[in-house]
Order: sequence, then C-alpha cells, then structure tokens
Amino acid sequence: MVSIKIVMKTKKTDTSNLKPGSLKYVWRRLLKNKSAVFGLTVVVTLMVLSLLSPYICRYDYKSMDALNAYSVPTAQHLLGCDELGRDILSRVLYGARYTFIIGILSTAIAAVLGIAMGAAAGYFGGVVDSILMRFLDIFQSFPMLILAMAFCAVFGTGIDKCILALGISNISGFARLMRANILRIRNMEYVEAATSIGCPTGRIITSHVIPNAISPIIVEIAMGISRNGLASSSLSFLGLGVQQPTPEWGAMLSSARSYIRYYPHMVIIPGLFILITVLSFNLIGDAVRDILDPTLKE
Amino acid sequence: MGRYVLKRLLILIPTLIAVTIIVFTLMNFVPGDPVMIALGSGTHTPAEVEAKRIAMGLDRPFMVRLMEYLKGVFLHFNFGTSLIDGTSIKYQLVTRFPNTLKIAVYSIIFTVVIGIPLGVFCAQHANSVGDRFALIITLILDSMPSFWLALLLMILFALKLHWLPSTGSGSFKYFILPTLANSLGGLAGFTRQVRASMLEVTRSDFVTTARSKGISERKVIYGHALPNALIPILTLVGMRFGGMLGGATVIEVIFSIPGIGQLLVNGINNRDSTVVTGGIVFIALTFSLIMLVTDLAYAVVDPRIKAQYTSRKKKSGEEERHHHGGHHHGEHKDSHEN
Amino acid sequence: MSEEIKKPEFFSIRNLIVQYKSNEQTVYAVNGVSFDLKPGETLGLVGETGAGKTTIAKSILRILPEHAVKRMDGEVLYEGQDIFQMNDTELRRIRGHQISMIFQDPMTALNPVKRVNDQIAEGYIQHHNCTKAEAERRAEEMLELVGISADRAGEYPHQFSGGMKQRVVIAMALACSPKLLIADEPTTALDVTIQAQVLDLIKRLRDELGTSMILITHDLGVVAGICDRVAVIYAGRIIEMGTKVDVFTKPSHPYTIGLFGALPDLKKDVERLSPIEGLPPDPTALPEGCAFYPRCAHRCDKCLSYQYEPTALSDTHSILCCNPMKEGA
Amino acid sequence: MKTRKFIALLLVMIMAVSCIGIQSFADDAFQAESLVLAADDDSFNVSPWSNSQGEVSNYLQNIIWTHLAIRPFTGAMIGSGMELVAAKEITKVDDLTWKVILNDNITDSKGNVITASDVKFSFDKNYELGYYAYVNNYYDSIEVVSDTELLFKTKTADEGGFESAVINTAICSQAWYESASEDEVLNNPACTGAYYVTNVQNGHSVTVTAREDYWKTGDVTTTEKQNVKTIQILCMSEDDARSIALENGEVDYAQVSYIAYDRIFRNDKNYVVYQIPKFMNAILIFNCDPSSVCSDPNVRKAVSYAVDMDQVFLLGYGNDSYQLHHDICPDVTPDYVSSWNEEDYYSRDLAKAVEYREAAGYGENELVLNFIVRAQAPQQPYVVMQQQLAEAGIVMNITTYDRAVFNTYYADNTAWDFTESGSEVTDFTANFWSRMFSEEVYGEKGSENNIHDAKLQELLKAAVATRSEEDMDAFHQYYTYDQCYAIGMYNEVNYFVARKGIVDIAKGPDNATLQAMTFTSDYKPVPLQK
Repeated sequence: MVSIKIVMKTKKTDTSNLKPGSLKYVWRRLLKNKSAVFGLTVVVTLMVLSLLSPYICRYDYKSMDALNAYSVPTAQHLLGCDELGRDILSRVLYGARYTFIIGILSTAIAAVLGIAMGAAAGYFGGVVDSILMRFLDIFQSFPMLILAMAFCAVFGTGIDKCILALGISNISGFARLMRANILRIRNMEYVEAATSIGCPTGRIITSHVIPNAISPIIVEIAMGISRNGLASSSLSFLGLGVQQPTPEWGAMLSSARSYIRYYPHMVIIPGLFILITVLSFNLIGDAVRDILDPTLKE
Repeated sequence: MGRYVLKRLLILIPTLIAVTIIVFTLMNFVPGDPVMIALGSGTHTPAEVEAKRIAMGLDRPFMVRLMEYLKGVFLHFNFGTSLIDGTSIKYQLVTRFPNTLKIAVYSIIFTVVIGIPLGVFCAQHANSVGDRFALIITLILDSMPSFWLALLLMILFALKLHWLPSTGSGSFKYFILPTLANSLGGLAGFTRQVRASMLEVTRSDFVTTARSKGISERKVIYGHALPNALIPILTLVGMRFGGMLGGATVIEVIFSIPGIGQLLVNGINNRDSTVVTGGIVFIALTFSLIMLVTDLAYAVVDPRIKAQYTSRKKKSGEEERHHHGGHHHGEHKDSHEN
Repeated sequence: MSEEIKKPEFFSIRNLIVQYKSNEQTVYAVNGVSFDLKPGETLGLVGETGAGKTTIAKSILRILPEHAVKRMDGEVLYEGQDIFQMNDTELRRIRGHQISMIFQDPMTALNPVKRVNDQIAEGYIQHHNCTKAEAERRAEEMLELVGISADRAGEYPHQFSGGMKQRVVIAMALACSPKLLIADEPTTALDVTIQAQVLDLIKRLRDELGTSMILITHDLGVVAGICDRVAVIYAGRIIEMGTKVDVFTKPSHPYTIGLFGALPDLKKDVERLSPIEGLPPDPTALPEGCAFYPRCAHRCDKCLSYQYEPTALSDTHSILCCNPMKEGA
Repeated sequence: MKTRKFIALLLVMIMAVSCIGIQSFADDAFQAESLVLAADDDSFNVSPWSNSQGEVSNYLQNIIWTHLAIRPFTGAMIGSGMELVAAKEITKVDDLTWKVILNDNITDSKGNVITASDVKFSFDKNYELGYYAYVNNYYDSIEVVSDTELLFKTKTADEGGFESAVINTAICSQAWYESASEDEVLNNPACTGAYYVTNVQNGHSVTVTAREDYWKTGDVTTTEKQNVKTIQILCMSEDDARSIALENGEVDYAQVSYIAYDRIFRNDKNYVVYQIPKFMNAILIFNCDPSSVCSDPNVRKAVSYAVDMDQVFLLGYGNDSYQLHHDICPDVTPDYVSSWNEEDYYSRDLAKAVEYREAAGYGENELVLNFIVRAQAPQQPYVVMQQQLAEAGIVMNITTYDRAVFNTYYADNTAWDFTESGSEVTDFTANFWSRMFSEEVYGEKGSENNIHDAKLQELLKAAVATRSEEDMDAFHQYYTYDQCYAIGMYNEVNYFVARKGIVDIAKGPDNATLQAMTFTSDYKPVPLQK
C-alpha cells in the first residue's frame, strides 16, 4: 500500500470565499487575467490623456498651420498634421473622449431600455411578451447600421443624435439577453419558492432575478461599448454621425479618406486608435465572460 | 411541416405591413423637404418649387399617399417610383439585390469555411498557443473598423499588387476584396461561438459514450460532437446572413458595388422616402424569410425540433417523465417509501 | 464457474491513483485502489457520492476528461496487458469490444441527433468489418434482446422514455458481446418500477452472455440482488472487500457497519435509523491518517497515524482499518 | 461617401467653328474602337425623361436621345449658336409661338419613324412626369400641323424659355414607348440619338454603341458625331477608386481629385489632364432682412474685406486651381462684362474690414454672425473663413444642418446672417441676376436674401431688358460695391484625366461630349468590362 504523504492545506485563494458572479469576485479575478489588465490600462490611459490633452499637448487641437499641412510625423508633430495643418496627436487625444462618450452613453441607454423591456417581457409573459417580442423582431430585422442611419436621417446628425441612434438600435440585444435570463431563472426552484411564500413580484425581480442576470449583462455592456464605438466611426464615415470639425476619430478618418494614397498617416493613425480602444473593450468583455462562464475557460 | 410554414408566412404579413406603415410615416415626418432635395442645390424660384411638388405628388394628404403606397406594395408588389429621378423602385431592388446577395453569400461561405474548422481547432486545443494566437488575431480583425480594413485591402491588393480590380461588380474576382473586408471582422465572434459550442458538446455524456464504443477520435469529434455543436451555430449563420442582406453598406459604398445598402444610403441622404421605405420593407421581407429558412433547417438538423412541427398524434409509447435535480432523487425517495 | 487453466489474471487493477485539477486546487479522487476480477464474476462497488466510484470506472477505459486530469497512475491489467500503456489503436480494440460501459444518466447518454439503430450499429461495425446491413440487423437483434420492438429502430432518442433509453444504452454496450461490462449506477436516474425491470434485464443478459461485470452503485439493495463480491469505497479507497456473504453478514469496517445501520430493516422495528454523522471528507484536503477518523464511532489514537496497511479477515474478506470491529458488535 | 457633387462644365471657346472644321473629312471609319470611363455617380436612368442628375445621365442624355435642338455653349440661343438636331428649321412666329420644321427621315434604333405627333407626345409626357422644372415653367402645348411641321406654344414670353424646354426634352417614338415594358424602357430603349444602349447593369455600368443606321448623314451636330464605336461608363463614386482604376488600366477617362492630379497624373506623360471649371459657382450671400445684423451694408462690407478668397481656397480645398470671379455670375456668358475681372474686388484688407466694422458701431469681437452650411459639404473652407474673420474682430459661428434640413433654415429670414450659395447659369448673366434678385420672382420676400430695394429692381429691369454694357455695369457696381448684397467667391476647377491618345475631350455646355472626342493613332483603349 503506497502511503499518501500528508496533504498540506493549500493557502485558500482569496476568491473562493466570494460568491461567484458578485462584482467583487469578478473584479478580483479580472485583475489576474493578463489581457484584461492590458485592456483596462489602455482604456484608462486614453481617458486620462484625453482629459489632459489640452494642457500637455504642444499644439491646440484646433489651431491650423498652413506651412506643414499633410506633414508626415516629425519631431515637432509626433503624429504629423492633417490637411489643414492641425496637429494630429492633440486631435486624436482630444478626440478620444467622443468615442468613449458615444460608446458608453449609447450602451447605457440601450442597457436601461433593453433590460426594462426584457424583464417585462420575460417576467409577465403572455400578451406583453408577444407584443414586445414582435416589436423586437422588427428591430432585429434591420442591420444595426441601417437602423442608426435611418434614425440620423429622421432626427439629424451630430453627437447627441448619434448617441440616441446607437442606443436605440442596440436595445434588442439587451432585451433578448435579459428575457432569456429571466425565463431561465424564473422557473428555477428558488424563485418559485419565493413567490410561494408570497413576496411581491417587484422584490423578486430586484433581489432574485436581476442579480443573477447581472453577469451576462456586464459582458454585453463591455461588448456593446466596443461595438458602438466602432459603429459611431462608421456613421461619421457615412457623414451621418459626428460632423467636422469635431475631432471624432470616425470623422477624422472620413475627411482624411481621399488622401489615403498620398498621406496614409492621416488615415492610419485614427484607425489605429479606434482599433486599440475597441480591442481593449473586447478584451475586457472577453475576460469578464470567461470568469462568469467557467466552462469556456478551462 | 407545411402547416407550420404556412403559419409562419401568415404572421409575416402583418409584421411587414406594420413595418411599412412605421417607416413611411417616419420618413414622411422627417424634417427637410424632399422637393427641395429633388430640385438640387442652387436657387429655385417659388413657382418651380410648387410645380415640382405637384409632380412628386407631395401635395396630396399623407393618408391618401400612405394608402396608395400600401395598396401598391402589397397588392401589385410595386414599390412606387423614386421621388428624385422617377426610376421604379422595384426595378432598383430587383437589379441591385443580386449584388448584395453575392456579397452576403460569399461572406457567409468565407465565414463558415474558415470559422468552423478554426473554432473546432481552438476547442480541441483549448488554451494552447494556437488557440490563444487564433483568438487574438480574430479579435484584432474584429476591432478594426470595416471601412478602414476595406481601404487598406483596396490599396494593398488593387493598387500596389495589381492583383484584383479596385471596384465594380462584374465576375467573381470583383467580389474577393469586398468579401474579405465584409467577413474578416465577423470571424472573431463566429469562431468564438463555434469554440464555445464545441467545448460544451465535447464535455457532454454522449461523446463519452461514443468514445467508450471504441470508435476513432476523429469520428467522435466530427461524427458526434460537431453535428450537435453546429445546431446553435445555425441560428448564428442565419442571423448573420440576414444582417448582410441588409447590405454591407459601407463595403458597397467603398467598392462602388450597386447593392441595397448603397440604395438605402442614397435614399436616406436624399430624403427619398419611397426608396427608403421600399428598401427597408424589402430587407425586412428577406430577413424574415431567411429566419424562416433557418428555423426549418433547424428542424432538419435537430430531430427534437422536427417533432414539434409534425402533428401531435404520434407520441412515444411510455408516458414521458421529466427528471429533476441530482441523481440522489431516486434513491432518497426509494428509501423512505418502503 | 469452471476453473481456468493458469492464464494471466482476467482483469485486475493495481494501485490506481487519479487526481483532478480545478482552478488551482487538486482533487484527490482515487488514492490507491486495487482489486481483481475473475471471468463471469460480478463485483459491486458501493460508496457515497464523491467517493470516486465513477472515476474508477471511467479510468478503466481511459475516458476521463483529459483537460481535467492532473495525475493518473497505477495499472489496469486486462488479460495481462496494461491498458494505461496501450497506444490508441490497441485501446480502441478494447473499448466496446472487450470492455464496454453503461452510463448513469440515460437522458444525456445518447446522441440526440442520431437514430438509435445507427448508434448501436456504429459500435458493431467498428469491431467487425461487416456491411452496414449486417450491422443494422445486429442492432435490431440487440433491441429485441433488451425488449424494444425492432420497428422502433429508426427512431430518435427523444422518442424514448428514460427506461427505454437505458435499454438502448445496454443494447449498445452488449452489441459486441464484451467480456467485461462496467455499469455506472445504471438505474439511479430511473423510477423504482423501471429500475427493477432494468436490473433484471442486466442480470439476465449477464448470465446468458457470461459477461463479468463491475456494478457501481450506492444502493445496497441492488448489490444484494446481483453481485458476487462487494467492495466498499470511502474517500478514494476500498476500505472493505469480500464476498456478498462476508460483507452483508459480517461487516467489519466501522463505515460499512454505519452504512448497514442507515438501512431500514423490516425485521427490526427501529424508531429512528442511525445515519452516519458528519459529511464525507473534502477531496481537495484529505485528513491525515484514516479518512474516516472524524466520523468513526470506534476510533482510537492509532487511527490518526494509520498508514492504510490492509488487514485480512479471511482469504476472501479484508478491510483497511487498524481497529476492526468485533463480529456482531 | 462624399456629397453627391453636381458635375457641370462651362465651354469657353466657340465649339461650332472647330467642329465644322474637323467634321468635313471624318469618314465613317471610327477614330477609336471603344472608350471606357469612370463616373462619380452610383445611380442612373437611361429612360427618355428621367431627371437623374448624375454624371452618367449628363453624358448620355444628348447622345442616345435626339432633341429638337441642343445648346453647345452657355448663352447659345435659337439663331445665335444653338444647333438644330431633329429640327431642320425653327422660326419664331410671335412671343408665345414658334414654328418647327422636322427632318423627314428620323428613325430610332428599333426602326420606328419619328413624326411631329411623336414630338408632341414627348413634350406632353415630359410635362406630365414633371421632373424638369424648366419644361413645366415654359412649355404650354404643341399643335401638330403635318408629319414634319408643328407649332410650339410657350407659357411666357421670357427670353430663353423656349430654349430651356427644348434642350431638356428627349424625343422618342410614342408607339414604342406605350408598348414597351418597364424593363425594356430601362434596359434596352429604342434610342433616337446617334448611339443606342447595348447593356445596362443598374448602378454599375452602361454601354452604348454607335448606330450604323443613324438617320442624319449631312452636317452633324456635336452630339451626333460618332468618333467612338462603343462607349462604356462605369459608376465609381469613390475618388480613390477612380484614380486607381486609371492607373490599373481599367478605364480610359475619369474625373480625379486635385490631390490625385497633383501627385500622380500631373507629370505622367502617358496621361493628359484637362482642367474644367465647375459648373456651380460659389458666392457669399448676406441676409438683408431687418432681423439680421447683415441688413447694415457696413457689416456686409466688413465681412467681405475680412475674407481672403485665396487662403480660403488654398487651405480649405488644399489646391491652387480655382478662378476667382468678380461677379456672382461666372464669366461664361456673352453679356458678362470682361472689365469686371480687372477690378479690385474685395481682396483682403484688414484695415478696411475693421474700419467698416467700427462704422457699423461694433467693437472688437462684438459683431457676431451666424453662418449656416450643409453638413455634407466639406467644412475646411468655412473653418478657414472663421479664422480670418476672427483676425478682424468678427465672430463667425458655423452652424451645420443636414442637407435636407438646410433649405428650411435658409428660407427662414431669422435663422441666418450669411452663407455660401450658388446656382446654374443657363444663358445670360442678366437672367442669372433676375433669378436671384427680381421681386416678380420672389414676391414680398423681395429676393433670395430678402432685399427690399427699389433702386436695385429698377437697375435690374434695365439690365435684363437691354443687356447693354453700361446697364449691366450699372447694376453690377450698385449691388456689389454700393450695397455689397452678395459677392462672387470662386469657381472650383475639376480635373479630368484621359489616357495618352485622347487629343481633345470636346467640352459640351455642361460636360464632355464623349463621342465627339478626337483620338490619335497611339490611343490603345482598355478592355470593356463584361
């Protein structure tokens, strides 16, 4: 008989005593995931740089300088200049705020409306459910971009309209997610137990149903921000989103488009910034999803 | 099965009517005057504006125009004519749809042909170097704005290497760049979905059963695991294909491919409400049909779903018992009873 | 059962150790299990959930989920060959042909998108290079054997009830008339009425085909009905093994006694059953010495430093306890 | 995608002389087998009376459909410069009626004979569809006298009304049109012009081929010349796509952006580049409604002196190819007084700008103006203007409106102070002025920019009536220097690149007349796209 060596009690990793799915648990595990940390650092540094850009950049993002229009990145202008001689570095940094604002606000709108709709449809079911679902089907049958474009066509262009357009066209994603979660949780035994002891529906939703549905929502929010950041640049590219001379990346890309063959840096740089930001949000979203859905990660 | 298809088609009609009414009304109360758009920029005397308004029929009350439009669309499949240049919208839709269809079909084939094997590979070698590398690459592609990717592809392959034509929509080689630009981005999401689905299926019991029968690992993966893993993927393919039929707008604009997306962008820019309404109703119609086809394909792939469609009368012999909870259930109840 | 001429042991497991890894922790599932099996003999593996029974069963055919297995040692000898050392082709020749398995939950054991006869025929073709038609015929034969009419061969798993599905699994396992059948709690997920039918079926087929069997269960009643020998598993080790008569009449290990104590007995009118206090040990942090020490009513200080030397009570009955109970206590 | 640019070209030299000279020795052999061209457009319509304003329709309208007469250059009128095509003879009977004698051998590409009743049908149909504003304003009715004679009645006696209606109405066979299916009309029409449509891929390409059986043999107008056998037009709305197509040898002729011209084609000898002034001029127009700050002439003059047109263009559009124009009407019409171009026309003068601002009673940065502009237009030029006004202590707020919404704000007297505008010049500067300033046209609004000035109207009537030099000059001096109601800014120039071997692109009134291009022997056309 082989004798089993005495098993030392391994140091309890600090996350095992937290309830999986609670925010603190997610946050602690997130910090251990390399790609998520990379994503977080990029997002935070961009935000800080964007806020500080008017002070730390050598040139104001609006000032024009005819002499070195189109100039390639030089010592003076680290990222070169655009067609009006404006410093691209300061414009890109200053412009970061628009992508964040649009991405985050539109996702917030979509989340709030979507969750409310999804919760109502999922929980009450019956007529309410079928009406909302029919409504979502109609929404679902258009590609997001076409819906946003139609919205801009109706309400006009500009940042606020862009945010509303993207917000509204993303509702169906959140609504379906919430509804699916609610249906799954609703007929779980512990919810049936809660209703059987007569606690009011409102409390059931807030205390039982939403906390459990929160984890996929977090993932959808992170993914939503990156998706909307990308979509806002497409909208500006089509001339419907943010208008010049605002230094929003999509608008910068759009106006620099006709020079792509001759002064590629004017197109490549904003494109790269969009890429990095969207990638960072995607990484964060992925990490959160893996933490909350272990089968994926193992 | 036929009865189910009929039911689904019948539900489609009210949805489409609702869509038409909503879009027509929306486009009608849009700020901005289509007459001024039709006249183009530059100064126009009030008399000209009035003559144009009558010619465009915009002097008739809204309800009359709506009813006439609905009658036209749903009775004679005639979407009316463009407010701007009078071409019939049905003609525009019929001639432009093949181009959008081509992009959508080539893109879906590309996504499926690359996405599925990549997803299966990543699932089998989960967390290996190859898996991480594939995910990072597709993630980067996913984060790229599609128009930026399209421009870079056009410059690289059309100008620098002269391999492919830059624009146009003739034979297949015109569609290579647009397809790449249109589907590279979506690859990440698709591959991840296949990977997740495969991982989930390879961990289920019947795969272990299959393995215990001694059949080869390849047969286990591709014979048993993949068919089951592809069922949820089917909906994804259907949704994505339907979405693309709405026209990869940006791709069509950059590669000058006359598709439905481009028609819509022009319609929206020109406040040409009949074109926009016609385009959106057409997309809603094609999207719903795609969804129906996906559901039917679902039934073909998954016998459990097919049972719901076929009539109820043929039920399995023994009354079906649904098992709840862990495997303790049986024993626990058993020991109490006797 | 006739005496075999001196041939290598039919089937035996030597010092099987299996450890899983799950997010930075190690699960000590099986910690040194050894037993032998004679042709035609049925051994019952009994124990609470999480004692490691299923792990033992699945490790025989090496169908444990690779990504989760941290360490798998020991030997599984089948007719003298160690399955752990076999390469893929040799292993595949064993699986389903020499040794096959019946799983616990029939609801998920069958491929939902494949017809029942295809799933049975598939195993058969693998081991007998015959035409598809022959395999189909064999599949129908097996279905008849397990009490399912042949005309339902073309149906899908969702069209069968739990019990019927388990019959299909049995048909699939016995299609190539294996020499050893491993049944991992085959009736647990079924209702009482169906359970009895399935057990009779297994027993009948085992006698007809002369298959030897390892039956895994936590239901002592089932063991009594079918098994020749019994092995009681606790915290990944066989703490008592012997013939059915030895264990049922002279349970010696405190845990085994506790198991029987927890069973209602028609003969004695007992007010309350006496369940074993406490819970099975946490497999990721096994205690020193005898794993049963915290719950053992008959423990003593020696148990703390017990090194698991087996004590043989008779030539067919042994236990892992440094302070065995006296008979009848 | 850029805004949909409205491409129109002004011909400066007299076309008629040169085309007669060349035509005499052109035998029926084609100078070139084929010509492939990339157009900045993405939707076109080859049916007779569609008003699609894209570049493709512009090219094709006069080639595949015959018209009674065509206008080879701006300002050409019946009897002075206009060329008769379907009509053999046009004489004016009285202010409201014209007698038209048709050629007797007109046929279309499907063999239908065209008579006076077909012409009447064509005009009535065009009027009914109503896509051409000019036709609806001037065409009244046609009385058919015989197969080859008709009397054309106009609604008003306005000068140029008849000509506008004629050049905008394609003539086709009534029998064919009424029997043809919609698909045939849109894809394979019975063309009455010198070329007929052989292939249409909607939104992508259209191919036309010279008609061997073309009915006119004698002296042929520019739109009837058949120098090229087959012309294929490809739609490419992306600037880069067109320049890449040129370099890749996929097309023979295309319009390119300045940057492509400057960096690639300017000094590449196997390409020939043509600079053609854009049809649409750019003018700065002030809102003279009392509610606006610009009702004070000093304010208008201050702004005009503060703006530096060269800088606006150099920085705004990033190229140096433009023509400053010294009147709100481009210098392309017979009644344009060329001496205006030598005047010192509001060139930048900060001192004067400040002086007029103070004369208007505004201190540094106290004068705030609201400049409205279409969102889709490139914004850089206005950002440059904003910078210049700031240097003169004038605050310019730029408000962008979506293109469709812009007109409603432009029509609202209280919503803007000054903006950039522009318009088509069809025949005479005087007519161009009256479309902007005449009270008859605008009623109580007074003018496009709400002017109520009796003297202005009086000078305008004199200029329109006589078009004499001193009347035109009197009006010009008054509205530009005395009142500064509106000032001409610049005319953008478009760049057309042709492959080596294309000698002259035969500019028409508002576009190149493709089939009249002249080619040399070393012209090697690119393959046609299937």
